Amino acid sequence: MSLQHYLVISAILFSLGIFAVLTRKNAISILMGIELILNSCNLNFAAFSRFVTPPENIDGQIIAIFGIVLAAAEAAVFLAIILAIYREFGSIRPDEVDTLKG
Amino acid sequence: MEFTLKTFIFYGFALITIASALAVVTVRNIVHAAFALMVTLFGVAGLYVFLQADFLAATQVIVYVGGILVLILFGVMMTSGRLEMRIHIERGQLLLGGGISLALLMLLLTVIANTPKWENLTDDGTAFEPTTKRIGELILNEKFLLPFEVASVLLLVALIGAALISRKEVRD
Amino acid sequence: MLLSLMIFVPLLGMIVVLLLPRESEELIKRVTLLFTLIPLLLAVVLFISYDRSTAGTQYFVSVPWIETFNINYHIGIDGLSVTLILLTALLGPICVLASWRNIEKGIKAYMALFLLLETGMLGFFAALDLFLFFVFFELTLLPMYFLIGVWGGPRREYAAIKFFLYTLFGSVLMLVAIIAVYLNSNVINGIAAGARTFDIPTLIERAATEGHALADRTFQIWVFLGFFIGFAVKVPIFPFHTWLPDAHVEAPTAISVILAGVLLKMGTYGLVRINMDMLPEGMAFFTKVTEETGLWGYSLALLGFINIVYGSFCALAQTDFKKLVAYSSIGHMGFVILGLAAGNEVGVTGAILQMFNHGVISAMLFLLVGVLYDRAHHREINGFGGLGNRMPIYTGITTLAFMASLGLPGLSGFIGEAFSLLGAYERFPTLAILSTIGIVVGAAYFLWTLQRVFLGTLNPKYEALPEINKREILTLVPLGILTIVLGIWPHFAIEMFSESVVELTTKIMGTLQANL
Amino acid sequence: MVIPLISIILLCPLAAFAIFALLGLAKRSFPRQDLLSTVAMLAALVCSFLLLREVVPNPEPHTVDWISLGKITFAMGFYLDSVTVIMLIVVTLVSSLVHIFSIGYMHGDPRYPRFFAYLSLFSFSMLFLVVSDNLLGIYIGWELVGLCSYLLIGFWFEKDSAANACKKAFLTTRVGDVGMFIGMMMLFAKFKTLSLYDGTENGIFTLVEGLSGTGDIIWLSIAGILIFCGAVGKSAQVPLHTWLPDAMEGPTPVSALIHAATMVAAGVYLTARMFPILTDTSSLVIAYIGGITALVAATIAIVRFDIKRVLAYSTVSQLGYMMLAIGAGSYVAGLFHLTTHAFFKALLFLGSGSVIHAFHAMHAHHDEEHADGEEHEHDDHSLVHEHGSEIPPDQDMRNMGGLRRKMPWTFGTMLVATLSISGVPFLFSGFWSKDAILGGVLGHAMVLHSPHYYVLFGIALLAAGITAFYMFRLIFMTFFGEPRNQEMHDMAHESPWVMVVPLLVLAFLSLPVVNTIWFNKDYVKPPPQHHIQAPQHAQVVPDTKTGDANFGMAFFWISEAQAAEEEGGKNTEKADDAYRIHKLAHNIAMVLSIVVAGLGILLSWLFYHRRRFSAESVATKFSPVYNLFWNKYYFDEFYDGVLVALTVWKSRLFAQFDGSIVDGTVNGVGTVTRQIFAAFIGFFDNRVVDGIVNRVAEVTWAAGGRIRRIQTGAIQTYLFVVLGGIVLIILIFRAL
Repeated sequence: MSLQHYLVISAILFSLGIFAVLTRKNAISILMGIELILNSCNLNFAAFSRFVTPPENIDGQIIAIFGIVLAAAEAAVFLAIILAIYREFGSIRPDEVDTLKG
Repeated sequence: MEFTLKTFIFYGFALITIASALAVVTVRNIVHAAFALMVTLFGVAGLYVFLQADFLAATQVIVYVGGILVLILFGVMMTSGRLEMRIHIERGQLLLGGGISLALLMLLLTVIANTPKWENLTDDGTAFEPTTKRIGELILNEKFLLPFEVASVLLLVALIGAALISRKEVRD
Repeated sequence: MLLSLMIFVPLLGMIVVLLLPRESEELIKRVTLLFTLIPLLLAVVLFISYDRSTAGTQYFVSVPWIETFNINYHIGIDGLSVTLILLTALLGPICVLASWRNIEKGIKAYMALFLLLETGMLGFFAALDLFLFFVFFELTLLPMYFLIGVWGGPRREYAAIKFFLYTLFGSVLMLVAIIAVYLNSNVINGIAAGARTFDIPTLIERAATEGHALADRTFQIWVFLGFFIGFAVKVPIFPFHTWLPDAHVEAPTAISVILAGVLLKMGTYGLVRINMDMLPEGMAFFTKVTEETGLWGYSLALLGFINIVYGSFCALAQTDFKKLVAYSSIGHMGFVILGLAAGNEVGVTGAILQMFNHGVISAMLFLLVGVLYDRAHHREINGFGGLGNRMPIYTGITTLAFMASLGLPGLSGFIGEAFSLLGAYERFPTLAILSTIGIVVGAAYFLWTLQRVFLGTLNPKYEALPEINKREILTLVPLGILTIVLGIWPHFAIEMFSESVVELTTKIMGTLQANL
Repeated sequence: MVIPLISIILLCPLAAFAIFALLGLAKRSFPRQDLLSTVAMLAALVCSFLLLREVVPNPEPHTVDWISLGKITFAMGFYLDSVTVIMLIVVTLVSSLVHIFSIGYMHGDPRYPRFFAYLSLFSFSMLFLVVSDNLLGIYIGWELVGLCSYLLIGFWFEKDSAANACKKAFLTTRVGDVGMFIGMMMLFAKFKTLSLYDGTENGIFTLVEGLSGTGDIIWLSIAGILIFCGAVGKSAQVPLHTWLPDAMEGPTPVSALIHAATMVAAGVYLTARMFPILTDTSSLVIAYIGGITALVAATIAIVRFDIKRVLAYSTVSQLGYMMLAIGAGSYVAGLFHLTTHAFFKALLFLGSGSVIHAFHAMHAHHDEEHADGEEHEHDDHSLVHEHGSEIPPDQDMRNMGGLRRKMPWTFGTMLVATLSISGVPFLFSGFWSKDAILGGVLGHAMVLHSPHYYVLFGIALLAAGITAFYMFRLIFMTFFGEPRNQEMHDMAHESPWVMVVPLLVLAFLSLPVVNTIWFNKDYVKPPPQHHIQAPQHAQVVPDTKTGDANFGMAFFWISEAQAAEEEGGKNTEKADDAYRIHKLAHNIAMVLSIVVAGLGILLSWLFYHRRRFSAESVATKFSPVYNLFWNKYYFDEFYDGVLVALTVWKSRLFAQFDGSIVDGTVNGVGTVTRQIFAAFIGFFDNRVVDGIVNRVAEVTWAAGGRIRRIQTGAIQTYLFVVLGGIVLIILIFRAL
């Protein structure tokens, strides 16, 4: 269980998250992808905190906690926006919401 | 590396995490995807435990599983009206997205593999100390007080903002 | 801590104001007033407790801010800054009172921006880190832009953009100079050693060290130019002055007061703090005529002279009351430049005194113009006449302000002008003598205005013009008292900075004699 | 005792003004501002008399540090010597009398309290000027009296003429003041101090002794002349005299106090104070300015009809005399004339005020009939036009005549003053002082063998004759003969006692009894002059103490410091020579002055009383000269037409330059940067390939049409591009 283990796991989670964001046709699925990305970041923070910084320094963990806070806030706002979009467009398919189309 | 029970469990968690994450991005039913996400989050929490981050793990479970996931399910229900909902994926997009993700993954793995600084940083088996107290001190007393306050304000703003955005428009 | 508190209380006030509901205008105004009175109180405390017997900075606070670039939150005050801080803090509540009735829309945003502006100004005068100095300098720009551009007169957008671009032009050059200073701040004898720094006292010390890159004359001259243009726009020095009349004419009364009272002083304060203190070699190049410098040696004094005469003559030709006062500001700031160019004790003291006094007097003048404008809704000087009979108190106060501004002895305007000239005569006799033209022309335009507005027969249009009210008198009385007190006993202000001035001028005169 | 007394003298009037100003801010006023001011002034008067005993034995400066900057200190303080105390008494005395007179004269004015407040402020400023021991303090008082003069001339500011006059007064004197300020700058740059005497070695008067060498003397001459410029402005000397006649727009008591007795004399006082730094050259300049002023003003006065203007020009002329005296080294004579003139000229003005008041009452009566309470004495329905400047009917001597029976007290007192100013021998103070001046100038000329001073003596003598002529013209036209305007005459009446009493006091003061102080040669001594080539200053004044009022027995003294400087018996011989010459000069001057005064009075009698000659026919015969006098030597025309016009033109030019060129450049740079590109393309458009722009536009249009499809509006597309881009960039970098 070295640092690289965790980094690989986190890299995989990150790529999967990106994949979800890029390909899914449902805004909520995209949100899930974003959550995956955030999780991978937090995991990285915790891992680096464990292995790289001295043991008594747990700043990385605290940053991860802040990351979780951020995720919560983001999720709330995201869903609120989705609801608003749903009311406006009757759909939450991202490719149907294209008011800015040139 | 010895193959002890600990490593076994670690690999188990890693596998669960990755597998369920894969499920999140692949299953067509959005509700299933949400439950898969729940498993992923549990998995990550387990990994936190291995990293001796007990408070973080607990937070992960409580906030993510207890909070965010429920929120997502609510979102699903309020936008589709029914629990089951199919997710359409176009092939071209799928290929392109997969390509880019894969490329990113390869990139990251290359970086991980080629950074000598990160090699041989194994779990040296230092004694586990509960971090909750220390985190409490750091957040409320020491250098993270200001970020903590800012975070609380941010949450408040998000709360009010979300309520404002999602409420039904009141026409004059 | 006291100092930091003073600087950031208005910012706190801004947050509070922003949280208040838009509709409760009275509450907003009162809260703003409160949050401008607190810095005033603190400034008075500072003023009283300031140790007048030393030249060094006091009340300094230094906290690391951006450690990568060795930027510190370093503030402190010496006699010069404490005087200007007092002026700023005094004008704060006065301006809030002056805005009480005549800001019609968006009072909340107005007050919030005003508080932000005050923080910027207070911080600027206390900053001892070059980077912080620049940040505060720019921090005043933004609220000013909106205050003019949103609440101004008919051509407000034009004026605001002009003001903004002009100042930005200057500050870009200043930024270049700051970066140059920073990059050279650790070079001794061509070798970089130690950490770079933005710290002003350290930089001043290093600039005085033999062999240090900052002490190099050519370097100082170029950096001097960069800073100078940045500050010259603010002062404003001819030919960078044309934003001033436009900005003044369009800005609402209180903003004109701040503009003339404090913002112009930021330019001259910068000249003293940076150009003179940190770059004495550059200063020497522009203020001493030798074979090497040639006519450049006249440049600073010449600019002062041009400002005086040019500003005065332009003022004489104006028929817009506010524009006249604006041009008179240009003329009066010329005395500051002239006094600084002299570089001797009397000249620099005169210049600093003139900075403070001009802040007080021009504030009065703009407030008075505002009073008239609120009643008559125009500012055309020829459109009045005979108001002396109708508004005796207003006339009395205006006469006081005019007399102070035209340099009547016994009122504060005189001492600054007289000392600037006395000091300048020692170094630049011809220019000092020619500058006295400004005194005569100054008297001419003020008296002519006095005659056209207040004397003669009453214009029947204004038979029902109401007399100045209590709130307006309240804004004017403190300034009037200061004008009289400082005219009779200027030592009250001079003792604050005389030690600093002695130290500064000793350095300048030493440089003048040594190197050129 | 000195400091408390001085404090009372200064603070009493200031307090009277401060009370008015502070209450005014609260829209109130003290119920009896007139009494407050008058009492304050009387208190100052009493203290001044007390000072007379205190100061003389030990004239010491009393200073405090006002401003200190490192090594340089500006001190503020008082220097009290005999001259100062005499000035204090003159100022407080005249001021008190004018206060009392004004209670009657200004009665019923809508701004009555304000008038007294201004008078108090003026008195304070004037007293401050007098007691200051340094140039900065003098300058402060100097400008403050200028301000008060401005406020009081413009007291009836509804009149455009008053509004113009006050502005003119302030600006004209300011021109002189700037000269004075430059002089101060020169002195300061050299000596690093502005104190005159400060009890140590560092006063200007001590430091000036150390100067030597041609360069320093030239420098000192220039500095002296520049300081004198201030006096030229304030004392209305040619060429800055034009404001004083216009200043008569102010209320008459103001004219008496400020523009006759005290403020305008401040210039003389200043010049006398600066006596030690005067050199030969600067003395000569001062003497010439004074002499020319005396003559020019006297000639203009001959042809005026406005009673106040006659007196105004007379004042200018007399001030010229004083300057001439100081320029000729007759320090004592100059100051002596200052004091005598203060009393008799104040009397003349107050007397004329009394006359005006007599007519004023009639106007007030008219006003009541018209039920027009707002209007004051100068209503403008029957203006007599005098080349553009208007004479109010109640000041026009052509409306007067025969008033001596109607106003006996006014007539009597004014006659005393007229006899005094005309130099009628022995009984009147003016004779003694004027004679002292004439004798001093002639003596100076004879000692130096200087043609300049002979010329100046001639001028002074001529002016003395003219003075007698026009003063009696005034008396004859006003008080003798038949009433010219019966209606106005019927209304005239003697003034109330508050106005008559001051006249009587002043008439008493116009007799030589009170001037004995000047005849005491130990009391007032001229300070030494270090850079003057004349061997000695013989100060010749009559001595009444020994009972020897004979003008032939002139006395003189040599300043002790001067004597100490000179060595050996040879110089004593020289001093004896000077003494003899001066004595002789005094005898000659006295005879001549009596002759010209007599001639002047005789001619005046023939012209205006007996009507032997017609003034009109003389005027026609010498019309070019007459026109020159009538138009006041065209000074005003020159100033308005050339200097003022030039200044205004220049200011317009600057403003236009500012608006069009400087600001234009700024705006231009903005516009140019915006348009230069377009202009550039336009150039190609016309000259090189016409239509290329259109094609560019078409291409852009078409390209835009295609490219805009990229903008799908769907977030995911953008994300694709962004992430793909990142991957690409990293790959490229790795490949490199």
